[in-house]
Amino acid sequence: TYKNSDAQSGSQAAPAARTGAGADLVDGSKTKVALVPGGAHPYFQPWKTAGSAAKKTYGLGAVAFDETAEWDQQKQNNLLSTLAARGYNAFGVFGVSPTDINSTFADLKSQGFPVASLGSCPAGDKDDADFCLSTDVQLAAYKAAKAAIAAMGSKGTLVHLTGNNVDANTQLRIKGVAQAVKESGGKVKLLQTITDIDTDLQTAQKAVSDLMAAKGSQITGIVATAYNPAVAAADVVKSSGSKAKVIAIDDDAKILSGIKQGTVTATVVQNPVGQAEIGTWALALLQTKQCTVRSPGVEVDSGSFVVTKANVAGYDKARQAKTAELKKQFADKILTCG
Amino acid sequence: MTTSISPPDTVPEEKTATHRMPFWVNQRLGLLALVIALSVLFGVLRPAFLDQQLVLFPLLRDIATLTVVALAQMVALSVGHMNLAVGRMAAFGAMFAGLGYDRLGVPMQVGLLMCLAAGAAIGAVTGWLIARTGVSSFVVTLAMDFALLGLVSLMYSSLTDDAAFTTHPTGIDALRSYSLADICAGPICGSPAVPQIAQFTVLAMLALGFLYGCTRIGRELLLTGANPAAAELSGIPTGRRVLLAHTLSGLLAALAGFMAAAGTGTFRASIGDDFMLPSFLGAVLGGTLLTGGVVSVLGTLLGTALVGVIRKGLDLLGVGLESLNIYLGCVLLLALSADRIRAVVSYRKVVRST
Amino acid sequence: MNRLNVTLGQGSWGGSALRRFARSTAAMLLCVVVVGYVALGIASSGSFFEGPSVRVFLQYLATPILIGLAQMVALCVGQLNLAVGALGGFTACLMGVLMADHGVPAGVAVIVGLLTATAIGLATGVAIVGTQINGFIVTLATMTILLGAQYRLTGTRTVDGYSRTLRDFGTAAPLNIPLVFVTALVAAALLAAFMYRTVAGRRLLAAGGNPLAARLSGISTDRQIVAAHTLSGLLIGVAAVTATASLPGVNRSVGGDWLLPSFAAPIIGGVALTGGSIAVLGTVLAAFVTRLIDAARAQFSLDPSWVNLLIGLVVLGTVAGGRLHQTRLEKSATTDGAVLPQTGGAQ
Amino acid sequence: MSGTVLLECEDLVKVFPGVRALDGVGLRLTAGSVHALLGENGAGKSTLIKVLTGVHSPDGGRLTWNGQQVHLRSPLEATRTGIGVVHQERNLIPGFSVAENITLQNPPSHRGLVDREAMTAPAVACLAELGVDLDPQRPVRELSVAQQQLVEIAKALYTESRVLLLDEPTASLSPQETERLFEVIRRLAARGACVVFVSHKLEEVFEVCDTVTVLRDGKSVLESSPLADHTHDDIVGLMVGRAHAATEMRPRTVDHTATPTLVLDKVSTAGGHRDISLEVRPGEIVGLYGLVGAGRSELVKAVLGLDRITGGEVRVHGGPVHITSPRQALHEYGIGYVTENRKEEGVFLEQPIVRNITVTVWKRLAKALGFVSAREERDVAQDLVDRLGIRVTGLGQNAGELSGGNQQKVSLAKWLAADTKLLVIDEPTVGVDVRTKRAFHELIWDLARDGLPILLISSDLAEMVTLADRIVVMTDHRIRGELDNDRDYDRMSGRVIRLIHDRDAVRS
Ligand SMILES: Nc1ncnc2c1ncn2[C@@H]1O[C@H](COP(=O)(O)OP(=O)(O)OP(=O)(O)O)[C@@H](O)[C@H]1O
Ligand SMILES: Nc1ncnc2c1ncn2[C@@H]1O[C@H](COP(=O)(O)OP(=O)(O)OP(=O)(O)O)[C@@H](O)[C@H]1O
Ligand SMILES: [Mg+2]
Ligand SMILES: [Mg+2]
Repeated sequence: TYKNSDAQSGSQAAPAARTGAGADLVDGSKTKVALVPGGAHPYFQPWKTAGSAAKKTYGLGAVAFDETAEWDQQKQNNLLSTLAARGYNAFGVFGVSPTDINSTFADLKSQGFPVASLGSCPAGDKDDADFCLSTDVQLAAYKAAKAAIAAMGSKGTLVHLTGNNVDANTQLRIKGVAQAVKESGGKVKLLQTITDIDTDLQTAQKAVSDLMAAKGSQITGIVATAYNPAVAAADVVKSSGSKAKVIAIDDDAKILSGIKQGTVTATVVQNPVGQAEIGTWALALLQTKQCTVRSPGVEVDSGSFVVTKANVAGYDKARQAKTAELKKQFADKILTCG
Repeated sequence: MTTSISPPDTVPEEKTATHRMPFWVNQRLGLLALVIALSVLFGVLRPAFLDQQLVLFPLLRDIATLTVVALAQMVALSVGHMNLAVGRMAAFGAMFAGLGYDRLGVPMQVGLLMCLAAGAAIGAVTGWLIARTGVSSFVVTLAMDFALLGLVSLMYSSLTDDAAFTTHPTGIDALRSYSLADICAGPICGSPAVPQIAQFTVLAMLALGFLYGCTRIGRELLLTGANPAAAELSGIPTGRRVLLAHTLSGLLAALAGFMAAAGTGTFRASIGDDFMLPSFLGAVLGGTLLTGGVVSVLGTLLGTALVGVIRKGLDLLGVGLESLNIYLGCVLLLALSADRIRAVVSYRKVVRST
Repeated sequence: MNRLNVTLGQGSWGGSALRRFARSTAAMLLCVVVVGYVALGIASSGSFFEGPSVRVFLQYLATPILIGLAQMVALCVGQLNLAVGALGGFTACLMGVLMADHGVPAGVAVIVGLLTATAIGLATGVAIVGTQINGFIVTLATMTILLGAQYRLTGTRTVDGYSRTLRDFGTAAPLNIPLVFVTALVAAALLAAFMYRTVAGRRLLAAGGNPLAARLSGISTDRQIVAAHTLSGLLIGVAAVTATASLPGVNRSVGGDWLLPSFAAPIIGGVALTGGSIAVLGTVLAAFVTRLIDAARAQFSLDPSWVNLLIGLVVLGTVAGGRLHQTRLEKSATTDGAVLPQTGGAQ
Repeated sequence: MSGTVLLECEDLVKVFPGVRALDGVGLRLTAGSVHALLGENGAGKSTLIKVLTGVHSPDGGRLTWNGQQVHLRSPLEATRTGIGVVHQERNLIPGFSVAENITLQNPPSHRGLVDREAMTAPAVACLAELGVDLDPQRPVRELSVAQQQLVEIAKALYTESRVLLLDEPTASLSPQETERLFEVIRRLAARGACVVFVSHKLEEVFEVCDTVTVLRDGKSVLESSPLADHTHDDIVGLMVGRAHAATEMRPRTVDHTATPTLVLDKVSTAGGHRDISLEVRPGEIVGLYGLVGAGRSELVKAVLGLDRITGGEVRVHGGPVHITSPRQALHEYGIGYVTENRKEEGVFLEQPIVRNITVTVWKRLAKALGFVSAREERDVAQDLVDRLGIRVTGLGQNAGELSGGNQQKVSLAKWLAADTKLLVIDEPTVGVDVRTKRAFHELIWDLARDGLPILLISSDLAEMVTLADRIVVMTDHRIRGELDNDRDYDRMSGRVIRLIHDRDAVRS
């Protein structure tokens, strides 16, 4: 079986507020943090609560969650500058377009705002944000594919369902799945990668139904690395009576209920709570000039976990532990506080 | 032709003194008033609205790009056609610029020219098909949209790793972030609110304004749109005009694609994804008729600006996504209804004064 | 395509119904559908003709047919309805939320949904007529508002777990003919009957064909615009019901991809953007054609980029080839020559 | 019954931006009479009719029906009240059948379902009353202009109104159809209806009407007066506001030795024409006369490449040609074509007058970069507007806002502005008032005098006799004969009618 990245680090749950000396936020009342996702998506919903929790915990001036970017880079850029005009002075951003977001980060940085890339890192080797706290997209897809292959009994035919083909993150997901399939040494065949079906639920359902009608008998596993395809796949597989295993991504309520009912075999969850919580805290430290980043542009893995019916009740503990560990990592290794 | 007919003496004097609607009946003026009124309203509610660097600059940059998009649609509408492939033509054009920068290392201007040429070429192909076959422009441009959608993403996925050309030629970052204030110093020449990239918009508007306002070809485009049968019988080469309109539409779409790419950072396949609705909205709000024959270059700018201002204002008010679109739609409807009332009132006034 | 509307050669006028059909868009689409279906069947070595495949094929025809018809009704009075997807999505979410969150019984929720969609259509029509603002802008604004409302209703979650009966209706397929597809066909048949047979339907068409003439003949064009939007709303409501019934749940993405298909089906089916024409059969067949492409994509495991490229090229090719072929025919056979470009915008 | 006042209006006012189209008009319509409504182009006749039928709401004045004041808020109310109308512009639903168009106002229906069977009989009856033989199932878009006009009239007959308003119903009809219409009008009047008849052909007016109202500049200068009290010249004087002086046209000779500019040699077309031979020489006006639907318009359309020529030869300037489009005809051979269908093919309704007129001269006016000076353009347009007396509120006014006759003038004006080597004019003076018609004739005449060959199609025999050098008579897509015009109306009309009747004789 596959190990969760945090498996070693026990399960202490408390979101520790006081770790490493000097990394305690002294006065965050002037800090206004904006958490800006790419658009509306279930993945970001934990940011909202985690952000307001962090505001309370650290006594920040304000934490805003604004999803009005609607998956358009230009809109997101505008939104960020509007937020700056409204007085926000630290930004945690999920870039709509990973190839463009560095320019946006550079703009914000040039105006003196600390910036964190949350949830995904800019494409390429360069990162103009102060730090990037995210799940490695490719790794998450790789893990999902690994989980699928394991559920399929390490042999059979796999299908990968995903979103917008010309998005850098999609390309990473495709690579991740391909890598896992390659590692199976030919026993698992990747039948098809279906892209561009995350636009809406009906499109996804139609594509999966057509696929099952045409090739249903061969397919033994489905990896869905986008939301709508995952929901659709779970439903279609069940109603068509196929034996294929469905591996989803993220932990929206609909998918968790699928796991509980058995229509979804497993899902790879990431750590959006941790991203928002730690991101907000670190941004506040940077904004108040209390700390600096040791090597600007550093990329930190926020963790990813395979959730199955067996651990669906308790996976959140593991995630909280990872979050606590992240905080320590930031205090000790990433930030220099003086 | 030597006949002279004595001017009919029963016709009242004003007949020759050309009677014109008073200036305040003009629709453009209504739009301008709306844009200003809304800006003032938002400025009062949130003084930050007038922040030149953080609010006005990005707002104007956005408007500049979308205006070019809307102009691309306007040109197609002028001959009574539609261009459903504006967005994809933008992506197609931008791809060539990106290709030039990334693979051939050409300077910025050359890349821009490649981009424009590619857009014009694809527009010309579209126009040629429509003119030659007489099939509805809706169907042809829709098919073209699909073809380009496929082609562009195939090209990007075969040429690049993350579906984008990331090379920045010198000068493009300046385009992205410079305002008039950066180009020359002093308050005379420019404010930091006016983005440098707006130069393309101004150029496009001037060129189109000249084309439609002053030239034979522009007039022929409009008449082709107004009544193709009558235009053909009046000796207008309607086929060539249709071809020209689509070529121009493609060219402008490509320009918009370039501007969008320069504005956000890289040349990628998703450029232009969201161009279609704004393209129609800007043009139609500005007074361009969907049925062809009437265009307004200035109106297109104002129409685009109206939507931009409303959106920006709502953003500044901190309206969340759960309400943003609701308000956006409502404000738009209310604003236009107000303008409608103004139009009706002014019409009545003219009638009464007759 | 538009030359069909212009002239038919001299010759016998009577008894030419068959010939007219043979030359019509619908006939061409019918050929494409039959040829495409058979080709797919052969390519799949017969499995495409089997029950489950047929069922899946038909299942997803309901939505494109219904939204295509909804758009067609708006087009026939010379209007565009940009709110097709938003209204459908909103109605679907409304019904989902009513059932899942408020425990409203399925029957009631469906009726509320249909009524809401119809009422919103009515309101749109009234707004267009009342404000005299271009219908394009008004429906764009309603679209924006409805998108917002849909998000407000559901947020980012997927609403599910509603009525079993409704879900059963959505997936039931006696003799492998899905009920939702039957619903769409019934709606199409009713609409055709309404348009061709009833006075109200003829009024709609008259108002679209020549608004001034209709007005002079005592037909209120304003009322027809309102009626068309209302009817359009009702059809979208039906589409929303079938979608809610057959989807695993409803979320804010529902309806997101309806706009373009809603135009594509009627326009490929032979409806003019300028109003006054309808083509129920054409619209249905055009929906079949687009569905065939989906099926082919799954059958041949095609990369979507290639599919898009090929669709585009094939359509452009047929358009060009078909027209050139026709011109050649005209040079040698009994039809007329050059045709004046048709009047009317946005063709 | 006869003698009772059905509809009366006093002091009607209707204002459009820039014009007072009606400025205090009075009218009294009595049962059993045929009432002429006369006036120059743009005098306000159509506007009055539109006000009387609820299309426009008046800005002032009173309307009484059978002694009671009424407000007609919509065409439907007018129909219900008992007012039927044929508007000046054809207003049919192109995709609907003849029968459906005729019964549009009140389709036979049963519980909301239209009854197509029940539609045919009354439609055929209405058409038969006009002596028209049309397939009631044919879509009207396939009909010729004149046939559509007849369908319009049949549509008005279908409503069986007490007051029937006919706005230039005869404009595109030939004398034969007109005569049939008059019979119908007389029959209606005898039955106690009141028919209002608008026409610019005064002979017709004197033939059928008994009372007259004359409008000038939106005012009634003569109100419901017996027609018998007035002479032709009186009426014209009232309309124009001064004595109408007819000038002699300067003599014109045709050089019969010159090569003909246009020759049709045994041409047959896909439209059904057979063995059509025709010549037009420089400076010659050749008239092409025929009854409605004879195929004259179709013939020239075929020559211009809009229909296929299946046999014979077309020669232009001596050489055989194959014309594929009107544009090629214009640019390569200098053939201008003034269409009979001004609404669909003639004017750009939603475009300003200045553009409508100058569309053919932009090429000439254009300077570097295709720049067309707005001033020069206006000068050209203004010149023509003045010469033809087109009644506009400004050159920027949309052509669609003009009165019918003025639109016709605009449609012709652009060809007068253009430099053509051959002009084909189809029904040039449809709906044009007496004075302007005269001016048109002089213009056409002088164009020919200056050496322009002109092919004139007209259903107005008087016009033919006035202008043409030779009259070619066509019926049923065949040429029946050719007559040298001696400019004597009575003799010529007799000969023309005989030629047409020969066909009937042959047939029966
Ligand atoms: N919709 C309109 N908008 C503006 N002006 C109009 C409109 N309709 C008519 N007019 C003006 O009203 C005046 C009267 O026009 P009307 O059509 O009644 O003339 P008419 O007597 O019928 O002339 P004709 O013999 O040419 O048909 C004209 O000056 C015309 O330009
Ligand atoms: N667009 C069309 N489609 C089908 N048939 C047509 C069309 N236009 C004309 N016709 C038919 O062609 C015949 C000749 O019409 P055409 O217009 O040439 O007659 P015409 O001699 O000019 O008479 P008029 O114009 O006075 O009616 C008519 O019987 C008419 O029904
Ligand atoms: Mg008139
Ligand atoms: Mg004719």
